[in-house]
Amino acid sequence: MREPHRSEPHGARGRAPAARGLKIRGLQVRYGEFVVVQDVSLTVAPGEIVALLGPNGAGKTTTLRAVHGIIPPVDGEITYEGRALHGMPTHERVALGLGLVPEGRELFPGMTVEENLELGHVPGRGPALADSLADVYRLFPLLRERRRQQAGTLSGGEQQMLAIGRALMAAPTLLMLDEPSLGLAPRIVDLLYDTLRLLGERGLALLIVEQYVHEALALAARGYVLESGRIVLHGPSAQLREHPNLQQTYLSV
Amino acid sequence: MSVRRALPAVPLLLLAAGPWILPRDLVTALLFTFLLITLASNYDLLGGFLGLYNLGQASFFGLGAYVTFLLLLRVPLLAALGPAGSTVAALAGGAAAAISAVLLAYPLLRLRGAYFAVGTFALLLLLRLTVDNLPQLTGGSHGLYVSAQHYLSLRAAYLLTLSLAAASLLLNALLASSRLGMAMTAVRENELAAAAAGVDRFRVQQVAFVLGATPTGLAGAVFGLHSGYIDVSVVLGIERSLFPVIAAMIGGSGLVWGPVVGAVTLRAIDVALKNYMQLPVPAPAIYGGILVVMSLTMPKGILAGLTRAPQAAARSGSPAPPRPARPRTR
Amino acid sequence: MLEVVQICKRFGGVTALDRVSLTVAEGEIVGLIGPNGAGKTTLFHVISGFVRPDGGRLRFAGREVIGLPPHRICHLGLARTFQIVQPFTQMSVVDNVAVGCLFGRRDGRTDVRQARDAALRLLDLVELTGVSTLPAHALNLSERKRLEIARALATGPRLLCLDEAMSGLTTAELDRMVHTIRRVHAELHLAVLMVEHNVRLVTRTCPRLVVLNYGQVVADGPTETVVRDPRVVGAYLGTRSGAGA
Amino acid sequence: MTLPLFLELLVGGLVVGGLYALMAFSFSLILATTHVLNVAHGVFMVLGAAASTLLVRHLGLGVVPAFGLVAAGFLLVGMIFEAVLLKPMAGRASGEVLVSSILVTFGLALALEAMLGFYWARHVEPQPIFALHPRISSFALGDVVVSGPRATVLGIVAVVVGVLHLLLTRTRIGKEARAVAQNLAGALVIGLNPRRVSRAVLTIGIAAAALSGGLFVMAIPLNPFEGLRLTMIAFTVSAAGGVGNLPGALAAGIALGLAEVFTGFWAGPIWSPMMSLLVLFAVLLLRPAAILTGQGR
Repeated sequence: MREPHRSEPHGARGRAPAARGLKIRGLQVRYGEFVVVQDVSLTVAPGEIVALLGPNGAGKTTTLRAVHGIIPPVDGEITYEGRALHGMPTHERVALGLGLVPEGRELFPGMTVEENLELGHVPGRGPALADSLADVYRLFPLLRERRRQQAGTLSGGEQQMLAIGRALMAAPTLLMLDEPSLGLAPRIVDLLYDTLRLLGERGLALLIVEQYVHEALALAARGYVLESGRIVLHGPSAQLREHPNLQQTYLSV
Repeated sequence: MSVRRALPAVPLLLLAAGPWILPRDLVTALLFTFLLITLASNYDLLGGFLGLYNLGQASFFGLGAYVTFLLLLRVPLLAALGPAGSTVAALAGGAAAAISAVLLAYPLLRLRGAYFAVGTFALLLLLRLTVDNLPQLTGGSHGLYVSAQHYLSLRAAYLLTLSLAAASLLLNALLASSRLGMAMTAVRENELAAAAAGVDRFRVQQVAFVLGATPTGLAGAVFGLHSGYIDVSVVLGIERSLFPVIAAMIGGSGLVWGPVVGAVTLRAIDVALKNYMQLPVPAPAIYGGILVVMSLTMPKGILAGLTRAPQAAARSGSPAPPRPARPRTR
Repeated sequence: MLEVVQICKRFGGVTALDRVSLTVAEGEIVGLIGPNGAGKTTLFHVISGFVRPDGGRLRFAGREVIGLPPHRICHLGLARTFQIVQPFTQMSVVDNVAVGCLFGRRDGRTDVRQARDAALRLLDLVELTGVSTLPAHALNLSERKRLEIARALATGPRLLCLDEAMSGLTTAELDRMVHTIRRVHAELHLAVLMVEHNVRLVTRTCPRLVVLNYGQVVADGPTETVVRDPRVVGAYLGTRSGAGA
Repeated sequence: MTLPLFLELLVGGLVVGGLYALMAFSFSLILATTHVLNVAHGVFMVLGAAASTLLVRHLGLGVVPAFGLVAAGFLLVGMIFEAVLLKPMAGRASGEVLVSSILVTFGLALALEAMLGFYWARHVEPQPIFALHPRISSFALGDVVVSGPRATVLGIVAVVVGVLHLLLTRTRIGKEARAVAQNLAGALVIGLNPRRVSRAVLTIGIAAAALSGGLFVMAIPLNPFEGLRLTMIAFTVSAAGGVGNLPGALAAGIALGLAEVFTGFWAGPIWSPMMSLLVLFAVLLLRPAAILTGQGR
């Protein structure tokens, strides 16, 4: 294993990356004239769990949104399973196997839990609707109990489970999660990460954006640290965790 | 005052000589153009500075006209005073428009954007129905007449409408660099930041609403006294509300000379349609069509006031104003 | 001067603020920190009158301010900036600030020219003199953040609330911003309450810190003590690590 | 007031209210999913009434095939409407779409209204009034005589509302429409195609407006210039009932219908339309939040 190191500009890492999985090279995203993501290159191999860390405003959410096709990048290349995603609308990316559990969950609050899940299903993709539903209910038995309840009346943790369940309904091969632990009590966060671990064991690739470093690095095999729109640090989780620069990025005590 | 700032006074003086040197038809045409300029710039005072689209501008026009007529018809003293009585009645018409704007601000300014447009349009419909439904008072569909002694001559009406148009344009021009104008622009650009900087949104919009209603009310009074007859379709017509919108759009919303350009263009189209062209479609269809095409192809004019800080809003991926209804804190 | 007492705010099923209490004294400079979603910005919205709390009391300059509209709270001498900068994009930089001079006080200026002069002096203070005639949309992020501060100062505040005035800035810009905040605090003799997620910067600027997590105050005290508090470290690095970090 | 009279007014109010609810719901579903405030909605209703009148009274078709033709024809109109007028607005922020859609559809409303009145007077009959006179005999319920056409309209409205309800709650596209109305960002994230949804909603919504116009003139005649008033009623009902909320629209529509009918009885028919505008103002004042965000949120 390599030492975690300060990242060089993209293209400098001679090794040819695998064609499969997610590949981002030299991503740049702006809102108006604000450059939010300066230069991000990262990969997620099939079945791999990767953490994307960094303080507030570093560009983590924006990176996920660009991968999912919600905002167009100004520069850079994103490919998934060998296909270039440039200009592809979100619904086609979902059909390709990308799933996003967004910040704020973005549920349909006036619809029932089951309806929320049903909408996540993409007709013609993955297992049949009933099988997908049964699978999500197995994963989150609580959602089965609440399936006739309106999503807006769920607690924060239940809403997060529903958001994940809804994304799983589309049978993704890579699930991106944007701060899944945000606003949840520690006990619920533990529960949530247990489920994510289970999903990883099933072979689902995960790209987790987190502000809480330790949970994410305990789960992920590798991690990237973003600061001001650039990747400043990356490497295997165990080494990232001990890296002095990591704490400095957050606390600098 | 610098020479540059006095320059617009030159064409104004030339125009004022119009009734004595121009043919009667042209004088009449100009009079109607001045009326439209007044309404269009009054409309644009809210539309341009505040991004509030008043689809019921005709309400104030009709109100001014009806109040003037009712006073002359119901108050014998005013009727007996002759021209002086007409003047008092017309001023009262303008005052009625102003006062109703003060009061209507309370309900209407609770509405934002599109809902303000709906509310003002509903107000116009309400006023039309009220006038229709009270024939004993308003003459209903038969309309109201004043006696010949109160008629405004073409010259007088021309000069008065010219003054109203000039005053309305001047008002908008002066506002641009005034304290109130700055508050209005700030509220339009960013209500949240304006409040944080101490601007009282409601008060600012209310003052603007009154400033935009008063000349329109006076214009209604002058128009009524010049023609001697008013009814719902003439002074409270939907086209009466629509024309200022189209004129301001053609000219470019928020520009001081925009209403002039728009009003002249629109009047020219109107004259051409009515006098020189035999089209197989009715005139309102043409105006409706113009509105459709304009708003589809040149939305810049309409939307200048509404595109507030899109980059700033998009930056965090969450809406710019804190919306208490949704839990999204950081 | 500012007294926040047991303020609660719920959004739907989520408790954003849970009995939050804190005070800011005249001339003090206090940092308010906490991880994403801790309730910092919500607390700012409550203090400045943009969001009405569900419970608790809020006193500023000796009077109860809950229920007052934001512009009235501003008139009382409490100014704020926004995390997502909110300039009047089509107005010039100097006019952005002049709006504050004209309307920020009950007895504010009435003359536009005088207001612009006053605005220029404030732009000087935040080092924005060179761009005063540009429209606000032409500024870069760092300049916009300064503009926010200048506009807030224009209202003549006794308490300045800064909502992440430093987020998104480059390292060099950060140093200048810290310098500016110190200068403003020193020259105008006002109290400052600053929300910041970057702890490093806050520790350099504020002698006292208040830490929010899950909508609750988990620490309040001198900076050196607070940053060594295990609960604070836990709040930042994760729930399981706790004191081990 | 005698009981039979009261019941007769009640039925009248239910008929009017049910029709209002039907047209208002299509209006508010369009508003909720696409952010298009369709000022021409009432005009499409009047056009539907005119088309039904033309087919039945002047071309001799039966009411049922006529309604079928109207529905099919206006599905096409809705598609053209979406493609020509609203496609250019795709990609604009929802606030911009709302405001520019008002101006576009306002212009369209005036143009359509003027042309309808003009051509009808020229080519069909000099005094344009749209009305169907289906020969359905009335029947007695105890002391109350129920008008056959009214009962039929009420029955059809109930069926259409039921179908709409099933469409929204049981079909994929219906659920997608509700999802887009409740949370556009969420709909995008999970890979719904909002263009597909808005096309479906606009097409069906305009056909529903036209159809409710045909139903309307089975009970109450209309003239060509009532379109904007009907739009205002659609707006009132959807604002009072909650944008995109079918049960709410039904309740609000019936309440407004009853209010109008009873106002007409006590104060004279000319005051009925005013009643609905006053209710609109009351709604705007009391429930601005419901209009802006919809009730489903």
